Amino acid sequence: MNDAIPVLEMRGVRKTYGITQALKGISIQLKPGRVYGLVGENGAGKSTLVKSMCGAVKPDEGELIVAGRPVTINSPQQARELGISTVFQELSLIPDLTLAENVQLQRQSGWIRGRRPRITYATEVAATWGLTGVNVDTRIDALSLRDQQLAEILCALNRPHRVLVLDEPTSALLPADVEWLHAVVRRVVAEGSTVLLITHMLEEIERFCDEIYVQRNGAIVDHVDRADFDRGQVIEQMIGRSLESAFPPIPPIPSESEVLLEVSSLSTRGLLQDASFTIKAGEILGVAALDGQGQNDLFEALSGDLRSTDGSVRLRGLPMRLRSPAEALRPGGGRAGIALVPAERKTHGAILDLPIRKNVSLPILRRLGGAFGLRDSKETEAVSTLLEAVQVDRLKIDDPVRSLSGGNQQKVVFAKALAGDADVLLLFDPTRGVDVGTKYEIYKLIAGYARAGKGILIYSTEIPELVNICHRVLVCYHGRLVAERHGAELNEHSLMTAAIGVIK
Amino acid sequence: MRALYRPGLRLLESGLAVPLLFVLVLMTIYVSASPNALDPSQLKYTVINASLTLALAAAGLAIVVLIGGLDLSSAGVIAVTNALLTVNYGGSVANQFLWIGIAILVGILSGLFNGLIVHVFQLEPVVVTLGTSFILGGFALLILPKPAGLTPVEGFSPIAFMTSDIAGVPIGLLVLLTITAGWLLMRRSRFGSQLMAVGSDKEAASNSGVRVGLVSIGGFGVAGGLYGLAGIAITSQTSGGDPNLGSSYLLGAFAAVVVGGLKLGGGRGSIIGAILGAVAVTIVINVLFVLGFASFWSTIARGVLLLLALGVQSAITVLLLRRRRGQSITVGGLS
Amino acid sequence: MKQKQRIIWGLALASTVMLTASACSSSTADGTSSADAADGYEIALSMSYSGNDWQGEAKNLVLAAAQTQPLKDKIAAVDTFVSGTDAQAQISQIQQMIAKAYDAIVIYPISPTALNNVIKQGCDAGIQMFTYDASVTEPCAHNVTFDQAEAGKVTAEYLADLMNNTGNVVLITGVAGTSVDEARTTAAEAVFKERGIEVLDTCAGDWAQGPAGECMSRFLAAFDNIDGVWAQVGGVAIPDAFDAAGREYVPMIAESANEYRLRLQDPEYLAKGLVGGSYGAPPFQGAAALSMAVQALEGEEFPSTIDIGFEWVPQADLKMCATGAIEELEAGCNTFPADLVSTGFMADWWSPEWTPNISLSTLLNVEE
Amino acid sequence: MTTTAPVGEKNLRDKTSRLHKPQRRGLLDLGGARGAVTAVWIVLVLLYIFILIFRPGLAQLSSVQTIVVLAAVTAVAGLGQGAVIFTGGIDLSIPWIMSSSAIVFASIAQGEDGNLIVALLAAVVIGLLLGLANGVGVTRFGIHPVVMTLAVSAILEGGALGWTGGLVTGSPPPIVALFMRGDAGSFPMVIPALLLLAVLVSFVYRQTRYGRELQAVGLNPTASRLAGVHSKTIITSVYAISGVTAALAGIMLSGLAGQSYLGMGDPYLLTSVAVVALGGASFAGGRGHFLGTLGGALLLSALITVLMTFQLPEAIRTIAQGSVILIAVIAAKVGVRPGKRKNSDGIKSFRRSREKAIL
Repeated sequence: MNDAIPVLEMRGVRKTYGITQALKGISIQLKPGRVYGLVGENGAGKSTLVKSMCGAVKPDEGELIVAGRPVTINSPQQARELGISTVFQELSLIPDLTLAENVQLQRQSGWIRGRRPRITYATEVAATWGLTGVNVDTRIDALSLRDQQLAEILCALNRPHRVLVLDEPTSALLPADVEWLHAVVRRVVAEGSTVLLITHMLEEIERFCDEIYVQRNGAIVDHVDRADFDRGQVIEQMIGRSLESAFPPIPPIPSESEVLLEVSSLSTRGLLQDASFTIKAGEILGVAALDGQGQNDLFEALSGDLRSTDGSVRLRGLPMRLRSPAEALRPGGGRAGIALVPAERKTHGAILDLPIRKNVSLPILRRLGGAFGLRDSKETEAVSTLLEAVQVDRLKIDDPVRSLSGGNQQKVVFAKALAGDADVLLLFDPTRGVDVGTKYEIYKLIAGYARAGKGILIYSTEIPELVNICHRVLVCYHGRLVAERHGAELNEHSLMTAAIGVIK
Repeated sequence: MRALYRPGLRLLESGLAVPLLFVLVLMTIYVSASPNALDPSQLKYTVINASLTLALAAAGLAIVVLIGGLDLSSAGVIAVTNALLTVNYGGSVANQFLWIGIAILVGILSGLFNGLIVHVFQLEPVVVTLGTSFILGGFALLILPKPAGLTPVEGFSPIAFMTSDIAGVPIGLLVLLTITAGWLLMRRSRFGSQLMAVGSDKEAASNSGVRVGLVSIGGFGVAGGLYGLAGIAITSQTSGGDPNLGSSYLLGAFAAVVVGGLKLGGGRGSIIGAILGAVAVTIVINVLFVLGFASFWSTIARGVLLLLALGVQSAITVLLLRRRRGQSITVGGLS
Repeated sequence: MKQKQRIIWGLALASTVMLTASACSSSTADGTSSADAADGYEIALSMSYSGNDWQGEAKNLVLAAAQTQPLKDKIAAVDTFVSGTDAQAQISQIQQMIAKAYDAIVIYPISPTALNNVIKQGCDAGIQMFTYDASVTEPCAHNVTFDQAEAGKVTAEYLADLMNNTGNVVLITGVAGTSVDEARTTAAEAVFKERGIEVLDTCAGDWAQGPAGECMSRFLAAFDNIDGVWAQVGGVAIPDAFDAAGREYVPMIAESANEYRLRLQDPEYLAKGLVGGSYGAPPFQGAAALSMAVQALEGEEFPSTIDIGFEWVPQADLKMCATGAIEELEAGCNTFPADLVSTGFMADWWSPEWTPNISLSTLLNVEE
Repeated sequence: MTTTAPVGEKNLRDKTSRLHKPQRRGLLDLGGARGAVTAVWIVLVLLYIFILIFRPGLAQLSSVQTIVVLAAVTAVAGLGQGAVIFTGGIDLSIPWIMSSSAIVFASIAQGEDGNLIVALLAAVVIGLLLGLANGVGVTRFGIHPVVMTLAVSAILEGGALGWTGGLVTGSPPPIVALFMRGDAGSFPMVIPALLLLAVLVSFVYRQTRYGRELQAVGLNPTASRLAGVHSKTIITSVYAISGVTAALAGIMLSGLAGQSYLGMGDPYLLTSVAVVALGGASFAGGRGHFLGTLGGALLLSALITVLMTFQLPEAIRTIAQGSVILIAVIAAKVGVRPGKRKNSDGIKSFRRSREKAIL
C-alpha cells in the first residue's frame, strides 16, 4: 500500500500574507485508500494548507502533484476537476438557495432541470449517504448549523472525490453524527479515495486516521502512523513545549475580596436561560462549552451587544442597564464598566484599516478632549502606556492594525479593552489564531489584570487553557449553566464530560 | 395540507407575494373605479404598453441587483438604443431586424463593459455605471441631436409590432411573458443558480466552484440586453427617438425592483417580481388618475408604495417565515 | 421582539402617511369640483410637466380662459393632468382621457412623435386633439404653435444689428436634444454666419436661470472677447454673471421674463449699458388651443398647424403696466411691477385675440 | 521596550515598514484616502498648468474665481453625499432636498435681506428633518439607503409640485446672490466660506471625537459599536448632515440663479456622486475626505470650462465627464493598492457585520 503513487503530494509549499508566513515550505504525501489526520494549534496554518490544496488560496512557491502530475490550481473549480473535494471550515453553501439547488450547484457535471426532479435527485443522494428526513427544498439559511454542516458534507461527497478534505467537519455535529461521519469516511476510503481530516479533537484523530501530520507555526513538524500515535507527545509537538510551562501561575484571590459582578437569572431570546453567577475581585472565571451552547449569548448580553429578556446584572452592587456596549463600558456616574474582547478579532475586535492609535483610543475619546478637540499629546501618552502594558512596540502607534501579525493584532484588541479600565473583562476565546509566544503573554496579561483586583470572565475553545488559568470554570450546555468546577475537580476530563452533557 | 401549504410558503419566500398583492389590489381599485379598464384595448394601452419599457428596464436592473450590485446605466443604454434605432431604422424587413439586433447587441456590450470594469478592477458597480451612464448619455446625444420620428415603414414593421396586438392579445404582454419564461428557464439552469449564488455570498460561491467573475460579467451582459429591449420598446411606443427620454426610467426602475420584492444587496428575488413591480408602479398612476387625485400625488404615491412594499415584505419575513431552525436531518447507517 | 416592534411601527407610520395623503387629497383633487354644474364641453388638459413658471402660467391661462368670456358659457370643465417627464405616462394618461370621452383634449406634448398613436386614437374616437407650443407629427392633430426658426432668425438679426455685424457671439441654448432648441439655434447660427459674426461657443442653458447663469459664467471665464449673447433663457442670470465677473455688458437677447424686461428699463442697468431684446414662447398658446378646440367643436375646420405668432419686444418697445388691467394691456403695456408677480413670471402672456378678458389679477387669482 | 517582541517578528519589522506606509499624523488626517486625495489635487494642478499653456485666458484670477464659485454648490452637496457614502450608504434625495429647501427659502425670504435669517433657518431645519428621516429609516427601520432616500425624494418631488403648483413665489434675498457672485468684480464671499468649510471639516475629521468615531464606524460599524461607539446615531447623523448640506447647496444655487424653481436640484443627483467618486472615496465606506470631494468638484468644474473653450458639443462634454469619472476611480484603485486585492475573507465577514449593524 505504501508503495502506491501518492494521489496528492505537496512539495515545499510556501504562502505569505503580508508579513505573516502562514506556510513555510510544507511537504506532504497523501496515498490512496488511507485516512490522514492533520493536527495543529489554532493559527498553525492548517486552514491555509487546506485552502492552497483546494484552490481557494494560491501558494507563493512550491509544487502540487496530483496522481504523479505537477499541477497549478488557480480556482476551487479547477481543484474539483482534479477530484479534490473539500468541506470548508467556514460553510460554503449558498445561503439563499435551497439544499437541493446547492447539491446541484456543487455537482461537477450534468444539470437537472426542474424543481421536482432536482428534489428527487437530492433526496436520493442524501439517502445513499444515510441521511434521511431531509427536506431538501429548504433554503440553507433556514437550516440549523448542524444541518448546514451535514449538508456541506453531503455536497462534498456528491462530487467526484479522489481526495476528500474535511476541515473541522465536526464542530457543530452531535455525537451520533460523528459516528455517521466515521462510517462515511470508512466507505470513502474503501472505495479507494483518500481522506484528509483536520480537527483539534484528538479522539477523532485516533478513531478515524491511519497517518497523522502535525503542523506547527506553518511547518509540518511530525508525521506518525496511527500505531505510533501518542497523545502527550503530539500535543507537545503541536504547541512546541510541554503543557506545564505554557501557563503562568494563577494569582490567588484575596480572601477578603468583594463580589464584583453579580449576574442573576440572565436569559436571552436566543439560547441562554437563567444564568446566575458571581465574580469576585481578582477572580478569573472560566466558561467551558462546545460550540453554540449559549456562551455567545452570555457574553453578548453582558457586553450590551444583545438585549437580555430577563434577569439582572449588578456591578459592585449597583444595577447595570445593558442596552448597548456603550452602556456596558460606561455605566455612567464615572463608574468603570464591563469591557469585551470579542471572538472575531478581524471583524469585531479591531478596525483593521485604522492605525493602532485610533483603535485603542476609540473607547476613551471622551477623556482625551481639550479646548481644541482631541489632544494629541494626551492621546499618544494614553495609547503608549496601554501598548506598553500589552507589549506592542509603541513606535508602531500610527501603523494600521492590518500591518501587524495576528498575535499583535490581538494584543491591540486587548489594549482597547483595557483602555477604559473596566471592572470586569469579558474574554471570548482570546487566544484563537495566536502564536504560542503571544498566548503566554496574553495569559500573563490576564493574570496581571486579576492581580489588580479586577474580575475576568473567559470562554475558550481550548479546555486545557481554562483548566490552567482559571480559578473556577462554569460549564454551559444547551443554554444553561449546568456545572461549576473548581479546585481538584477542575480538570480537562470533568469539564469535557460536563460540556457534552454527561453530568454525574 | 402540506401540499397546499408548501406552494404558499414558497410564494412568500420568493418575495413575489408583495408585488402580486399590490398589482391585484391596485387592479381591483382601478377596475372598480373605471369599469372599462378591463376592455382589451384599454388594458393594452394603460397597463401593458404603459409599463412595458419600465418593466424591461426593471428586469435588467433586477439581474444586477440579484448579483449584488446597483446599476445606474439603464437610462443611458435606453437612450443610446433609442437614438440608434431612430436614426437607422427603416428599409427592408431584414434591415429592420438587423438594427433591432444591433440595438440589443449594443445593450449587451455596454453591460459586458460595465461587468468587465467592475470585475477586473474590483470596483463598486454604482461608480462604474455612473461613469458609463454619462458616456452613454453623451453618445445618445451625439447620434441623435434632437427628437425625431421613425422613418415610416411600408408593410410589416417589427418595431411597431411590439406595441400592437394579435387578436386582442397585446404583443407587449407576450414579450413580458417570454422574458418571464426565459427567466424561469434561466433560473433552472446552472447559470441561474450561479447568478443567485454570486449575489447571495460571493465567497461561498467561489468555494462552490462558481466562476464569480464570469457569472457577474454575464449577469451585467444580460441586464444590458434587457435595457436594449427597453430601448426598443420605447422606440416602438413613441415611434421615434428622443435623447432625453431615458432618464425618467432610472429611478422608476429602482422603485419597480424594490416593490418587486428583490433584496438590494443580492441573492433574493426574481425578475418576475421586478416586472410585477413595474406594473404596480405604473398602475398606481392610473388609479390615482381615475380616483381624481391631482397629478403630483402620483410621485408621492411612488414613494409611499416603496416604503409600504418594504414594510409588508419584512412583516412577511418576520411574522411568517421566521421558523425555529429545527434539527431535521436524521443520520442513519450507510446502505 | 425588536424586529416585530420595528415592523409594527413601520406599518403604523406608513398607514399614517397614507391616511394623511387621502385626507389631503379630498381637498386638492382637481378638475372634478367644477365638472358637474354647467352645460358645455368637457375638456382635458394633458401636460408633460408643470414644474416651471412657463408651464404653470400656461396652465393658469387655460383655466382663466375657461372661466372668462367668451369661453365661460361654452365650457363645463377643464380638467388638468400632469404626467411628468415620462412619455409612457403621458400616453397612458391621454388613453384614459379618451376612455373618459372628453370632448376635446389639449396637450402639451412631451415629444414630437411619442404621442402619435394615441392622438390618432383620439381623433378616431371623434375627440378634438389640440397641442400647444411643441408640436406632434400626427396629421390629425392641430398644432397651435409659432415659428421657432423665425424666432431664432428675428432675434439673431436684431442682435447682429446691435453688434454692427461684427465680433463674437456666444449662444446659450435650451435643453440639448429638443426640437425647439434645435430649430431656434440653427436659425440663429445661420444668421450669424451670414452676417460675418463668429460664434465662439454654445452651451446648454436648459431653459432655466441656474444653468444659463452657469453657462455665462463659464463663457466669461473662458473668453475675453465676447461681443454679444444670444440666449433662449437667462435674462436674469446673464447680467448677474457679467456683474460678478466685473465685465462690461454686451448686447444680449433673452427670454420674456418679467424680471429681465424690468432690467431693460431700469435706469441703473441702462447706465451700466444693458442693451437687448426679449422674446419667448408665448404662454397664451394653451389658451389659444383651448379656444380653437371649442371652435372646432362648434364645427369650424382647422389646419394641422396653426401659427399664432410670438411676441418679440426690442428694448424700445417695452412699456410698464401699472396694475395689469385689461385697458392697460390693450394699450400695449408688456412689463409688470416686480411686487405684483413672481420673479420667474413670463411677461408675454397676454394676447388680445386669445385672452381678451383676462387681466393680471384674474390670471394670478385663478382657481384650479 | 522592543526587546519584548517575539524573535520571529523582529526581522520582519523592516519589511513591515516598507509594505505598509504608516499613516503618520501631520496637520491633515486623510485616513486611507490620502493617496487618492493627493492624486486629485495633483491632477488639478496639472490641469491648471495645461490651462496656463494652452488657454492662458482661463488662468486669470476672475476665471479661476468663476470656476471655484461654480464648483462650490457641487462641493457642498458632495460634502453630505460623501459623508453618507463614507458610511457605506448613498443619498438619492439630495436633488429634491435642495429644490424644496431652496423653494421654502425663496418663499419666506421674498427677496428681502431682512428675512434672510428666518428663511435660512427654515430651509436648514427642513433639510435637517428630511435628513434625519432618512437616517432614522436606514438605521432604526433597517431600510436600504437607496430605498429610503428614493422614497423621501419621490415624496418631496410630489409634495413640492403640489405645494407650489409649479409656480414658485418669492425670490432669494440679494445678499445670497452677493455672497455667491460678489459685486462688480469683488471677491465672492463663497470662496473664503468654502475654504473655511474645508478647514472646519478637516478639523472635525481629525480632531474631534465625532470625527474619530465616524472614521471607525465607516470602516466597521460592528467593531465600533462593541468599542462603545453609538454606531447607529453616527450613521443617522451623516444623513442629517447630508440633509443640511443639501439645503445649503440649494440656497447657494438659488443665489447663483437669482431664483428658486422646481427641479433645480436635478443635475446634482449624479454630480454629487461623481465628485465624491473623483475624490477617491470608497463606496464600501470608510475611505474618503472632504478635501478629495472639493478637489473633485473643482476638477469637474475646471474640466467643463476647459472643454468649453475647445468648442466641443454638449454630447462630447458629457462623454468626457463620464470617462474622467471612470478613469479616476480605476486609477485610484490601481494606484492605492498596487496589484493587491483586499483579503476576501475580510470583505466577506465585514459585509456581514455591516449588514448586521445596519439592520
